Amino acid sequence: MKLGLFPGCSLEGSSREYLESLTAIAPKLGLELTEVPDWNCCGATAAHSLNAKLALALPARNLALAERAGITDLLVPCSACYARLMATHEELDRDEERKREIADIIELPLQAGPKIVSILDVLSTDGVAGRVSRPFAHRVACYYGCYLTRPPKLSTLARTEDPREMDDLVRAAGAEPVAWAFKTECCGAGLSITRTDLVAELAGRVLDDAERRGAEAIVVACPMCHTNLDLRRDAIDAHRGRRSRLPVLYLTQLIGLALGLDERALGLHRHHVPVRFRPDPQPTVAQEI
Amino acid sequence: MAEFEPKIVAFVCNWCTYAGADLTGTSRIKYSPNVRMIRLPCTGRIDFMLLLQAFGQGADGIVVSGCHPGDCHYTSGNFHARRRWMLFRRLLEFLGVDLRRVHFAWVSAAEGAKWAELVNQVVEDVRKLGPYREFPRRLAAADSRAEVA
Amino acid sequence: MSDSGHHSGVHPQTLADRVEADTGQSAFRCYQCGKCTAGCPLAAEMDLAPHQILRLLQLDLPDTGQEVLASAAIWLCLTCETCVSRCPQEVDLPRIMDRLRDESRERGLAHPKAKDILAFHDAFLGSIARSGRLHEVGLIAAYKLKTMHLLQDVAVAPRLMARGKLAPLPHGIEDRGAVARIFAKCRREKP
Amino acid sequence: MDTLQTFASAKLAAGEVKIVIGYQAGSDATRARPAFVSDTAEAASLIYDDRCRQNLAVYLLKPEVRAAGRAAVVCGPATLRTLLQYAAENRIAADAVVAIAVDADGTVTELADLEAVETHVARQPRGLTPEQQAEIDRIDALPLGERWQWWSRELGRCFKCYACRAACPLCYCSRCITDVNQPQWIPVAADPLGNLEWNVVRAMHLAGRCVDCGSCAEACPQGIRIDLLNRVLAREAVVDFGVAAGVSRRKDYALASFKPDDKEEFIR
Amino acid sequence: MSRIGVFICHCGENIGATVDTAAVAAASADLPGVVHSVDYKYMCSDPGQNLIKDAIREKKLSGVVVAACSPRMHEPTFRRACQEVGLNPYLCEMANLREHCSWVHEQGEATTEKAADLVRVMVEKVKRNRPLYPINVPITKTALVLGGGIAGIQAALDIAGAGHRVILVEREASIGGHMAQLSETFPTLDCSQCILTPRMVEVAQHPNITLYTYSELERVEGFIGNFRAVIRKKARSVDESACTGCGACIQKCPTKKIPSEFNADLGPRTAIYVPFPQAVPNKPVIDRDHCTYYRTGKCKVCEKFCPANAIRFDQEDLLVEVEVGAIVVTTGYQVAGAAEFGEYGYGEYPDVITGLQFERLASASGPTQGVIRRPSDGKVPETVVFIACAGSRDAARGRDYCSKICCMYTAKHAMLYRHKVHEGNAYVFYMDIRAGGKMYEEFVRRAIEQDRVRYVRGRVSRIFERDGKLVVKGTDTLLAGRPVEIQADLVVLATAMIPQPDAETFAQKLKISYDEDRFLSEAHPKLRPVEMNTAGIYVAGACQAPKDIPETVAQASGAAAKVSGLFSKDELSREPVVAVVNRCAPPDFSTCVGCFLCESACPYQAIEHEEIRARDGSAIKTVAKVNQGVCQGCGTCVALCRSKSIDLQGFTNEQVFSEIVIL
Amino acid sequence: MSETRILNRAALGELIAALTAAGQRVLAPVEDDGRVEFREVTDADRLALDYVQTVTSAKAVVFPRFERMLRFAMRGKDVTVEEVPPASPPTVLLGAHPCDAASFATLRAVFTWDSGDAYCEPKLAALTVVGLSCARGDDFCFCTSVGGGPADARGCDILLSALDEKTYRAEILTERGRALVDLAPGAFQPGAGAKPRPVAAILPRFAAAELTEKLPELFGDASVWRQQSLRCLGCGSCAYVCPTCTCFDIQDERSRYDAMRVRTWDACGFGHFTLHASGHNPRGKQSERWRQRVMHKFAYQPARLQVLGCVGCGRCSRSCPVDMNLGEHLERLAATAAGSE
Repeated sequence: MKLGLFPGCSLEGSSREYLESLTAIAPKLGLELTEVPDWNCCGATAAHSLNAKLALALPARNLALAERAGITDLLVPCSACYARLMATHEELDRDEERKREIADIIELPLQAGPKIVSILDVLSTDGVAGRVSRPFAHRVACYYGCYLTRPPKLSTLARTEDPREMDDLVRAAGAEPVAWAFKTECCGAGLSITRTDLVAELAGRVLDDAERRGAEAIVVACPMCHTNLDLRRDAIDAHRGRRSRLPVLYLTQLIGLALGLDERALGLHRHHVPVRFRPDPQPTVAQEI
Repeated sequence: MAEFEPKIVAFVCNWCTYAGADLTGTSRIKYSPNVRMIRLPCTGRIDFMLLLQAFGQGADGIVVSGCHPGDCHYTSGNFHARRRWMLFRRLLEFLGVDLRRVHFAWVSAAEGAKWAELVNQVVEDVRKLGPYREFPRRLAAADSRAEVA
Repeated sequence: MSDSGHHSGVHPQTLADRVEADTGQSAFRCYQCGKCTAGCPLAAEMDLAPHQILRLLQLDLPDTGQEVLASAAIWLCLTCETCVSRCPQEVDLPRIMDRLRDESRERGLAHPKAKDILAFHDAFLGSIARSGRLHEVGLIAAYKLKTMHLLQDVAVAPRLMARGKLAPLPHGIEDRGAVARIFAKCRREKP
Repeated sequence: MDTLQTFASAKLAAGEVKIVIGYQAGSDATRARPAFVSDTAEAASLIYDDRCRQNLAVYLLKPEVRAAGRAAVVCGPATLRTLLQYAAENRIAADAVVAIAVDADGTVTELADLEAVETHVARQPRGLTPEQQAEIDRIDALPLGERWQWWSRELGRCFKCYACRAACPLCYCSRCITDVNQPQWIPVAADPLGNLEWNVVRAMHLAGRCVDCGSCAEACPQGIRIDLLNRVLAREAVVDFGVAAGVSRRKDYALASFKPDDKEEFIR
Repeated sequence: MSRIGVFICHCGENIGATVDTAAVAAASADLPGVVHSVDYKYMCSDPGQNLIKDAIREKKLSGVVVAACSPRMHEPTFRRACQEVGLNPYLCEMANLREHCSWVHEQGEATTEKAADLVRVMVEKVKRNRPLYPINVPITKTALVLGGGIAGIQAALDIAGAGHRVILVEREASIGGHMAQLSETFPTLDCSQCILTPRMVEVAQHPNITLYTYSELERVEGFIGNFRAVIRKKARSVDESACTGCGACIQKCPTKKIPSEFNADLGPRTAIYVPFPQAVPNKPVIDRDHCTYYRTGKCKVCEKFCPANAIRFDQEDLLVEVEVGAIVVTTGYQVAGAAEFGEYGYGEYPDVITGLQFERLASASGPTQGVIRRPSDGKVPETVVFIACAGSRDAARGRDYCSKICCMYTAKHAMLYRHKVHEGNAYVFYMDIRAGGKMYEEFVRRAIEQDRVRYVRGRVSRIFERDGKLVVKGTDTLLAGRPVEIQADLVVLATAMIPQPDAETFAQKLKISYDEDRFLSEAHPKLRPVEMNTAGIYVAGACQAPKDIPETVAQASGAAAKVSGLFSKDELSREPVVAVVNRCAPPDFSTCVGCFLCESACPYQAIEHEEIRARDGSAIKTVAKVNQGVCQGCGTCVALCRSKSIDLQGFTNEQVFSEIVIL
Repeated sequence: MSETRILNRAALGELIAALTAAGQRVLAPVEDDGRVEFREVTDADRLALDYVQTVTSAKAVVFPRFERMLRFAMRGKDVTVEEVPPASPPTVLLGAHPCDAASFATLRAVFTWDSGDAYCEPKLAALTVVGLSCARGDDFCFCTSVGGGPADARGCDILLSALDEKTYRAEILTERGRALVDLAPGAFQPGAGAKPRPVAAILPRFAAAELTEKLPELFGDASVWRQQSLRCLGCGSCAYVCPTCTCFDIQDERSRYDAMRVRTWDACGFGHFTLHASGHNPRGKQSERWRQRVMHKFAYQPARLQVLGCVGCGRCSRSCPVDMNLGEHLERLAATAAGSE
C-alpha cells in the first residue's frame, strides 16, 4: 500500500525513534511511504492557541503539497499533527469560503485534499499477526491519549471513550492488553515544558493506573504522550515520591519487536526509561477489573 | 428437648403485604414456616383486639404489616392504622407487654424478599425470647380455687 | 449566524457574540451541567472552571468579559478535547478557549501566570516562522531566553543529545519564504 | 356558693331549664353526691367543693334525667370538656344544656352555649397533677418484667363490675364490646386475660376521646389506677398528633384522622 | 350445621412435592363441619373444577375451601365454579398452600403442618361465611361538570360526544376560564383563543349540553349514579332569551372604569358587560356592585337603549335542582395575590406585574392590542425581568409545591417579549428549569439560545425603584452566588398557582378530600388520578394540582372516559365486600349509638346518617348507615367502631376472630 | 353448745400454723395497699384484725367471682364434655365480722333452696367461720337494723371478742368450732375471761321486719324509686361487693381445642340484666332496677327463703361512686311506708 507520510517536527527530533521504528516495520507490512515534499510544521498548540487563521494555514499548506504530489492517503503518525491536519481538513471541507481564503494565504490550490490516516488506521491486525516471529508476550497498557480519540466527530476509532484498535494490534503482536481506566486521559500534552509540575501530576495518574493493572509497559502512538511519560519520568517520580521503571513503547516499536526486528533499529536505546522485560512475565499486581 | 418453635401470627393487608408474600412465593425465597397469616383487606381493618386475641390464643409473636404510607389501596387506611398502632404500642409498653414480640412493618407487593427477611427475623428474635408464658392464655387461668377471696 | 435572527444587534459587542461570530460556537448552548469541568484534567488548577467561563459569557454583566479574558484558566486549557467530547450540548469549548486566548493576548489581558506559556508559544511559532519546522533546540533556547528559566530542563537536554534525539541544527524546509508569507498574512490587524 | 345557688334558682325560676344537675352534701364529710334540683327551693342545697369529683355530664345521656327537660349542669373543668366531646360525638345538641362552670377559685360562670364552653375551656389549664405524673413516671421507669407484674397485680383485683364504664361519660355505647359474644371479644371471666383485655379495650376506646375527668378510677371499688392508662394515652395523642379531646365541639378524633407524616420509629 | 368441602390441590409438583397433600386432606376430613375432603393434581383444571362441582351437588356442600394457590390468582375461578352449580360464590374461600407455604418452606413436617393449619383456618372462616350478592345501583346518565374552563369544556364535550347528557356550570358570565386570557400557548406558540373559542361555541351548540353560566353549585347530596344537585343561577339582570347580544347597552353604560377581571385589572369595563368579546354566551350581565342603578336607584340607561327590552333589574337568583349520575370537578385555580410579594414591590410599583397580566399585555385582544407596554406610562420596556417561583416552592409562604407551569410560561413570556421588542433585554431569574414535557426543554433552550433570554439561576431578594428604574437584586448561584443587579423597566412575577379561595368549602360541600395546600385529592396518586375518593366524583385540571393545558385536557378526557364508562351500564354492579351497620330488635334497632367517629375515618365518605323513626314518625335515634354504592370495603370503620356495630361483609369480626381462635 | 376459751393474740400464729398443718386453708383479713381484704394466710404476720370492713365481702369463699363449670375437649369431630369438679378445700375463715358470718346463711338459703348448688354447697360444707366482734363501726353500718349486731354470733362456729389489747374471748358455738379447737388445742387457753371490751355502737335505723311487710305497698310508687335512683349509674359495684348478692351469668367460650362453660357474677343494676332476646326489657329503667334490688333483698327473699338479702355491712354504700346510701334509703322507705299507712 502506498501512503504519503507527514512525519511532523517531533519525529525528526525528540521522537525520532517513532519514525525509525515506523520506517523499519513499514516494508515488512507492505507499506510504501512517501514523505510529503517540503512539509512544514502543523502549528501545533501554539498556533491554534493564538491565531486561528495560522492554525488553519500551516496544516493547509501540507495538505496542498501532498495533493500536488499525488498523495491520496496521508499517514500522520504523530497524533498531535494528525489532529491538527484532520481539524483543518474538516473545516476547509465544510467551509468553502474559508477554503478560498486559506488557499490565498498559502498561495497554493486546495482541492479535496488527501485522506488523513492515523497509525491505527494503516496497521491491520491480520497484517501484523501474520508476520509475527517473536510474539511480544507481555502485559501492556495501550495509551491512546487525546488526539487519536478526540474530538469524537473526527476520530476514526469505533469507541472513542474506550477505544480497542491499539489493543487489537498489540494482541496481534502477541501482547496481552490490560483493561484500564486511563486509556484516553490527558497526560498534560503541550504543558510539558511550561508547566512540568502539572504534567507530572497528570502523567503520574496515567502511569499509576497502568502499574496497578499489572502492565509491563505502556504503548503509545503520540510523541507528546511519550515525552511526558518517558522523558519526564524523573519529574513524575519526584512528584509521586516513588520511582517507576515502567517502559513506554511506541506501538511501532512493539510491533517491530514482534516482527523480530533489531532493538537498535527500532530506536529502543533512545528511551529515557530503559526497555527491559523479565524473560517470563508474570503480573506482579493482580489485575483489577 | 426439641427446640422451641415460636408461633407467629401475622395480620396483613390484602393488597400489599399479602401480595408481597405471594411474590416471596413466586420468587421461591425460603423462610421460616412458623408464621400464620390472617388476610384482611387493609391495615385499617386490623382491630387491635385481634392482636390481644392472638396472644391470648397462644401466639408468641405478632407481625402487623400493610402498604407503605402513601401506597394504601384505600388511600388512607394504613394512615389510620398507624395512629392506632402508635397509641396501642404506647399502651402495651406502659403495661409492660414485651414489645419485642409485636412487630410492625410496611411490606409492599414488590417486597417479597423483605417479607421473608422480616418473618425470619421475627421468628429468630422470638425464638430467643422463648415462649410468651407471661401473657395469660384464654381458658387457661380458670382455676377458681386461686380466685377465692 | 443566520439563525440567530432578530436579536443579533441586541447585545452588541458582547464577548459571547464575538466568540460566536468567529467560531460559530454559542455560549448560550451551555446549560451549565458541569460535565466539562467534571472531566477537565486541570479544572482543579483553574481559577475559573470551564463551565464558569461559559456562564460568564452568558451572564455578560459589566466586566464579566474582561474577567474571562484575564483568567489563568484559558491558558491552562490543554486542548485535550475531553470537554467537547462529552458535552451534551456539543459546545466546542476548546475552540472557544482558542478564541479567548487570542483576544486575551491581543488586548493585553493575559494573566501573569500565562507568561511562560505565551513565551513558549511565541518561541514555538518563532521557530516555525524562521525555518518552517520546529527546531527543538532552538525552541528551548528561545523559550529560556524569553522566560529566563535558564536552568530548567538542564538535566534533560544532554540526555536527549546523548540519545541522538536533539538535532543541533534546524532542518529547515526549502520554501521558507512560503511559510514566512503565511505568517505575515495571518498576522492579526491591530484593532 | 351563693352565686351557684342563685344561678340555679334563677334559671329554674325563669323556666330556662327544668332541672339543675349539681352536687349536694353526701353521706359523710368526705362525700358529695349528685343532685337533681327541679325547684328553686332545693337550689339552696347545692354545693361545689373538692368533694365534687363525679363527672355529672354522664347524666345528660340518662333517659330518666333527659326526660326531665332542658338541664343546667354544674361543671368543673372536666365536665365542661365532656360537654364539648359530647357535641363532637353527636351526644347533645348545641343548645341542649346550660353549663354552670365553677372554676378552681369558686368563680361561677354561666356558659349559655357550647361556643362559650369552648372559649372557657381554652382558658383553663389542663394536664396531669404532680401525683399522676409521678405515678406514670414511676411505672414507666420499672423494668419491663416488674412493670408487667405491677399491672398484673393491679388489674388482678378487677372483678368486672364495670363501675368504671358506668361512671365514664364517654362509655355510652348501648351495647358495650364486652357484652358482645359473637364473637366473644373479651373473655367473660374476671381472670388475668379477661381483666387485661377489658382494661386495654377500655383504654383504647377512650384514647383520643378521654377528657381526663378521672371518674373511672374514682368509681373503681377495687381502687385500680385505670385512670393512668387513659391519661398516658391522652398525653400520647397530644404529643404524637397534637390532638386533645374535649377542646372543640367539632369532630377532631385523633384516631379517625391522620397526617401523612405522622412520626413513628417502630414500623419497619 | 356446616357441610364444608375441602379440596387440596397438588398444583403438580408445586405443592405436591413439598406438602403431603394426602395427609392434609386426611386431617381436614377430621375437622368439625367438614363432610368432604379430597386432594387432586390440578384443582384449577376442568376435571379439578368438576370435582368441586360434583361434590357440591352430591354432598350438598354449604361451603368450599380450595387449598391451592393464592386467592389473588384463582379465587375468581373457583368462586365461579361454585356459582355454576348454585353455591353462592362467597361461600368459597381459598387457603394459600403454594405462595405462602410450599414455595417458601422446605419439605417436611412443619410445612405439612402449616398447610393443614391454613386449611383449618379457612374451614373455620367459611363456616361463618354468608351468601353475598352483588350490589346494584341504578345510574342517572347525566353528568354535572363544575367549572367551564378548558378542563370543563373538554370533559363536557367528550361526555356529550359519547351520547350522554351534560350539565356544565360556570360561575363567571362566560365559559373559557383562564385559557381565554392567555395570549399564546407553549410550546407551540399558537394563539390560545384561536384554539379555545371554537370549543366554547361547540359547547354552547351541543344538543347534549345544558350550559349554566353565572351559576354556582348550591349543594349536592346522594351518591354515585344518584346525585341530586342544586344550582344557583345568579341573577344576570338580563333576560338571556330576549337579549340578542347586540352590545348597545355596553356602549351606553355610563360606568366605564371598572377594572376588567378578564384583563387582570389592566383595562376597564362597564357595569353591564360581557367579560370578553368572544364570550359564550355572548350575553351581558349587570355587575350590581358597580351599577349606578343598583347603587343609587337612578340610571337605567341600558334599559332605555336596549332594543330587545331584555334588561331585568328585578331578576332574582334561581335555584335549579338537577339529578345527575356523575360529577366532574374542574374548578380551576387562581394566582397568588399581591399581598404576598412585598419584597418585590408588587402592588406598590405598577410595573411589577403577574404573569397573567403579562399574558393580557401580550394578547392581541388585550388592553394594549398585544404591544408590550408597561402599565405605569405605557412605554415599551427596554429591559424586562421575569421572576420564576414567585410564591411557589416557598415553605415560608406555606407553599412547598412547584407550580409546574411557570418555567414554561416564563420562557414563553420572555420569548414573546423578545419577538415583539427586538432590542429589548429579557432576564429570567429561576431556581431550576422544569421543562418536562413534549418539546418543552427544546422550547426553553430556544428562548435561551436563539432568543437570547438571559437566565440567571438564583432567587431575587428585592426590587426597589431608583431613578425611574426597577432595580432587581438577585444572585447567580452558578457563579458561587455572585451578586446580580438588573435595572428593569418591567418586572413580571411568575406567581404561584393556588387553589380557588373557596376550594375548602367547595370540597366540603361535595364531601371530597383536599390536601394541605387545599388542592383536591385524587383517589390514588398513581392509579386513580381522575377519580375522587367519593365514588362518582371525578376531577380534572388545576383544581387538583398545578398543571398546564395539555395535561389538563388529557385529564379532562380521562375523567370523561371514566364517566362514559360509568354511564355505559344501566346499573352499577359492585362487589359486596362492603361494610354494614347492624340491626337489632327494637327499641334499640341498632347497637350503633351514632357517634359518627367512623364518618371522618372513612376514606370514601360512605358513612351516612340514618334516622330511625317510630311508627308515628317521631325520631328514635340517628345511626350510621353505609352507602353500599360508595363503600370500597377497607374496613377502617370496622376496626374503629367501639360497640362493633359495623362489620365488613366477607371479613366479619366473627370470621376473623374464629380464624385466630382456631390457629 | 357454748364453751368459752381464751385466745391470746400471740397465739394466733400458732393457731394458723396448726390449722394449715392440718390441711385447712386459712383466710383472714390482711392489709394490702391500704385496703383490708380476706386473703389466704400461713402465719399471723400480716393479719389486720382491727378493721371496720373489708372492701370485698367474704362471699367469694363459697361463690367465687368466676367458676369453671364444664370443659369441652374437641379432638377432630369428637367433642367430650367433662364436668369440672368444684374445688372445695377445707377452709377456715378467720376474723370475719358478724355481718360476713351471717351472710353465709343467706348464701346457703339461696344455693340450696330447691336442689343444692353443686359448686357452692361443698364449699359451704367445708367452711369453718371464726368470727370477730366489731370493736368499731361507721356511718354505713346498719347490721342492727337487719337483725344482726356487732357481737352477733349467728353464722359463726367460733366468735372472738376482744378482752383487751392482747386477748380474745373465744366462744365455741358449734361442733365444727369444737373440732377446730381440737386441731390447735395449745392456742386456746381455758377460761371465760373478764367482761369483753365494749363493741361498736350501731344504732338501729329501721325495723327490717316491718319494712319487709310494707314494701309491697310501695311497689307501684314510681316516684320514690325514681327519686332514690336518679343518680344511680347502673354499675355493678354494689352487687359485686355485697356479701349476699348471688346473681350470676353463664357463658361458653372456646379456643382451638377447648371450650369451657363459666359462671361469673352479674348484677341486677346492669341495663342488660333482664334484656330479652326480643329486645324487650321488663326493667328498662334504672329506677325499676333499683326497686328490684331493694324488693329482692327485703321483700322477696324473706318471703320465699325466710332470710333477708342483707346483713347491713354497708359495703354497697361505701363503694358506690355516687353515694347511694342503702341504709339511708331503707330508712326513708321505712318512713315512707309508715307514713303511707
